[in-house]
Amino acid sequence: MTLTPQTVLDRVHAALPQARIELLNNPSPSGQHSLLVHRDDALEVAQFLKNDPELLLDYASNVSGVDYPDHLEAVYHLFSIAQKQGPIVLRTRTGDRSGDACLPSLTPVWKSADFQEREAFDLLGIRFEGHPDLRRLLMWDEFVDHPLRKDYVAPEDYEYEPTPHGEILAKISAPASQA
Amino acid sequence: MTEADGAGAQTLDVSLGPQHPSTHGVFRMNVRMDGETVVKLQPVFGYLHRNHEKLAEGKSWLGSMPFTDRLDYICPITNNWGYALAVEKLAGIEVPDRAEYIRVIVGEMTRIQNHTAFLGFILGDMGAWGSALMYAFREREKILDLFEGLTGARMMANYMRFGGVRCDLPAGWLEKARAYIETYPAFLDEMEKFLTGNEILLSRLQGVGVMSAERAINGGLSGPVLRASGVDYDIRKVDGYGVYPRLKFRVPRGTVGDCFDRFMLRILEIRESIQILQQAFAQIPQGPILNPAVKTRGFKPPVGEAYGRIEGPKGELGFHLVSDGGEKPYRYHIRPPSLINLTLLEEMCVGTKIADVMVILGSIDIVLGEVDR
Amino acid sequence: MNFPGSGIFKGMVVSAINLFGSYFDRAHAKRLITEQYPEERPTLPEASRSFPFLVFDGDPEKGIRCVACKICEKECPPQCILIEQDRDENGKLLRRPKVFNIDISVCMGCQICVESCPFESIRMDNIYEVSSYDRFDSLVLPKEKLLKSNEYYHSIHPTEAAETDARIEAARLKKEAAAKAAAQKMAAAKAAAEAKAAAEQSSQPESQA
Amino acid sequence: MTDDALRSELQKRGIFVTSFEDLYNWGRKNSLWPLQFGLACCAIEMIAAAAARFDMARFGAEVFRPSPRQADLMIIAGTVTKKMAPLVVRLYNQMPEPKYVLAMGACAISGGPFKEGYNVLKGIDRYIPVDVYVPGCPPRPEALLEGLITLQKKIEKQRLFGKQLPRHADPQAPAEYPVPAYGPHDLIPPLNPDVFCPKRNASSAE
Repeated sequence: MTLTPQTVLDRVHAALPQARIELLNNPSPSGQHSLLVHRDDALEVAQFLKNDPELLLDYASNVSGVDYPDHLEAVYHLFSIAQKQGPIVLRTRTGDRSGDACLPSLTPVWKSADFQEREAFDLLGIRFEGHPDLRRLLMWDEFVDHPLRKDYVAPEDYEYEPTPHGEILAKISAPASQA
Repeated sequence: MTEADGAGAQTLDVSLGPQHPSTHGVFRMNVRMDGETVVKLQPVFGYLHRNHEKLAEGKSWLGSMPFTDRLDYICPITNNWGYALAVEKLAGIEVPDRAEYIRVIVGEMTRIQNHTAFLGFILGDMGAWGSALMYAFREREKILDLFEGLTGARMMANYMRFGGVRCDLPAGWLEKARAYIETYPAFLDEMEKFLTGNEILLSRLQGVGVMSAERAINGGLSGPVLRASGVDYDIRKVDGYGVYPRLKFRVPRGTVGDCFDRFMLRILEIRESIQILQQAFAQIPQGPILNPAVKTRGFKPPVGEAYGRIEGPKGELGFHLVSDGGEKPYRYHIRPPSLINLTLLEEMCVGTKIADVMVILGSIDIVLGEVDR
Repeated sequence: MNFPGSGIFKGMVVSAINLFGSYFDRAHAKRLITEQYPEERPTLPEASRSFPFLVFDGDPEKGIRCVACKICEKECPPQCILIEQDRDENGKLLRRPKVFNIDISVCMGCQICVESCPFESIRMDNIYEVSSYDRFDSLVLPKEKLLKSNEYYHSIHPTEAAETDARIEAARLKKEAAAKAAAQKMAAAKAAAEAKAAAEQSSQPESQA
Repeated sequence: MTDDALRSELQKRGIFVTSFEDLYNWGRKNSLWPLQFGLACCAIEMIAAAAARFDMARFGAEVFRPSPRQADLMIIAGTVTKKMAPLVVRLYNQMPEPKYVLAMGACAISGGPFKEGYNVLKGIDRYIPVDVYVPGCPPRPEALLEGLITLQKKIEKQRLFGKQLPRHADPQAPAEYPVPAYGPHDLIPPLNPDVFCPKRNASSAE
């Protein structure tokens, strides 16, 4: 069978009627519509997607975190190597951006999510519950910020800028003009 | 640093890297050894984390193109291709035929030079730092000369554009490339004679770092490493992007999934790439190279998101792009094959000798620019 | 040949062929490819690029093509260009740069400034011998160092320069033709207005240049 | 100091006169052993420069040493990230004097195209003194060789006695540079003021 988000959705609804899952429309010409799963049901749905003989989405290729103004998202791009189909886009949402930024980890289902979930934790601050080894991936352990968030402010260290621009120009030329 | 574990045996913790001659850049592994046998291995990343994804959110869509060159810096052109493909999906851009053929030609040449360099580097990892690398780089230089004639730079090509390529092939380039590709199999034969029969090489590679197909799929391995485990999965065939459906080629596969399979698979892939190149040279049509509907300045794709992927020389290179309709990407995420191929590094290495760790790492063929971005 | 160690032996034969072959391969074709830099310089291909430069026609002060539109400054991905527009003595902005700095310690040679320049002014150079002891003075190229003549441009990228010149010439001809057409139109309009005025016997002509 | 004119005159007649200093510098400049240490893209060009086509061995600089204890020259080939910077400084401290640093490529010099990144050090000269800067992204192997020649010229001119001693012969100069520590937001300190001496360029100094 050809895997489309709709067929996958129907199949999940048939097998797991209590799972909160809905189809999100993607307006771009790519036509990659996604399935939004409630985070409490995500692990169960993921197990089903991987093991169901009709779906066999055995390959979680890409995991990316996205920062939206009021929540964070983890987006999984699933493929089926057995059926050579995909991508099926699965997304889960956090409650908010700070205190409730938790999602279930899908690493127990797809090992390939391991480093990518750690990266999303590191750079976006999504806490993946159930992840076997949730540490920072790229930044050092003492680092406290989540730099890929939209509100992250980089440390100011523009002492010297040969070709200053915009804000930097304002910053460095202000003391010079006063002096 | 020794410590006694619960069983009373002595283990030794060693930090390999980031400055280590065989770790392909600034990769670090914390290895726990029992004698010479690895019992635990933890990769440590981030020593080359250049904030590519954050920077891209502050640049125009086109402005990220030269940065993709610096992801996997051994094969910049395929990175360009992956990004261009993802944006074309996002904005629904058609690519003219000639541009698709040019992309295949430069892409396959990139694959050849990446695998050639791989042959040199893996010998370096085994301690044979010298002849093989010199021969490989001697050959790679010739492809780089062709790239420089076409794109203007030896490595950082910045060649693809949304909806095509930046410039047409200069006069005489195609003939030069064709003539060069004809001489390439002779070099590969020589290299095979030089290496593949070598007993030392065989004993270092065979049966080392075995990975089963099932684990490889679950661990998200891609590219040559996945196929060496016996999985028939090549995105050029599966997705059929570009003009690959028009070209005949086989997808080589390994049987055991050890380092030797990964090594031989690259050699076989080079031979298939040569087949593809010869067909592409014969079929390339005349015509435009760039979709005229795409603007250079002020390019704005529609709102939405897209995931585009290509079969890069190292594996599945994907770009997940989210657009809010503005001049800059809202989110720009790369699926780096090198990073995800390392997911199972620990599984491959545990139980082997410490000296084999380098060989296994070399056989995965990582580039740190892509691992850490 | 399948005695133990035959694979190693074969490999050594290949090494030997390469070693001794390099003494007899005078054509630099296969085995002896060493370039004797700095005595022997590479012949760079036409497309080769390193850092940007500014093209001028004729005189470096008057012939500068750059009009300080700052498009390249905005488009430059690593933000290594700094432009300040020149002013005349009354403080009126002039269409030429007063400051044009390119920081080659930041420049990534991506050529996007060249593509975005609508005035065919910024182009890629192919110099590469620019190492220095100091980062702060010699690696920020000011306008004076960046300005190079169109002849120089022709000498490094002949095909591209010829295309550029043709484009500029075509644009000039088009502009001239447009100006001519506009002048003709204006003259015709004037003549018509005069004729109309004459016909109406009005006291004053309406249109003035 | 021997008279240069006299020396060249003697050289024409087959008599070579040299000072101890010159002999020492001549020996040093022709056997610069680099540290085998690649960071990013430029490392590939560095390997290319050491490989058959460009052959750094012609300058005596092909002996890439994996250990800093045996190296004279540190080619910083690629982006120095903040996570990597302490290790680079530590490697530099471990190298024996006289030692030289060649910053290869835009990223090593100033952070280059990645300079706006939160994890990218804006030039390695914030922590250790750099002798030669080779711009380019990445520099061609020829450019690296040219940088090496520039460094050799510098070594040639260094004096062992008298005023204006080079760093390695100056007893006042520090033998080691402090290694920055990882902080919660940035490296601590973000730069070493003893080493880093920026100048305002003409336009921003106005």
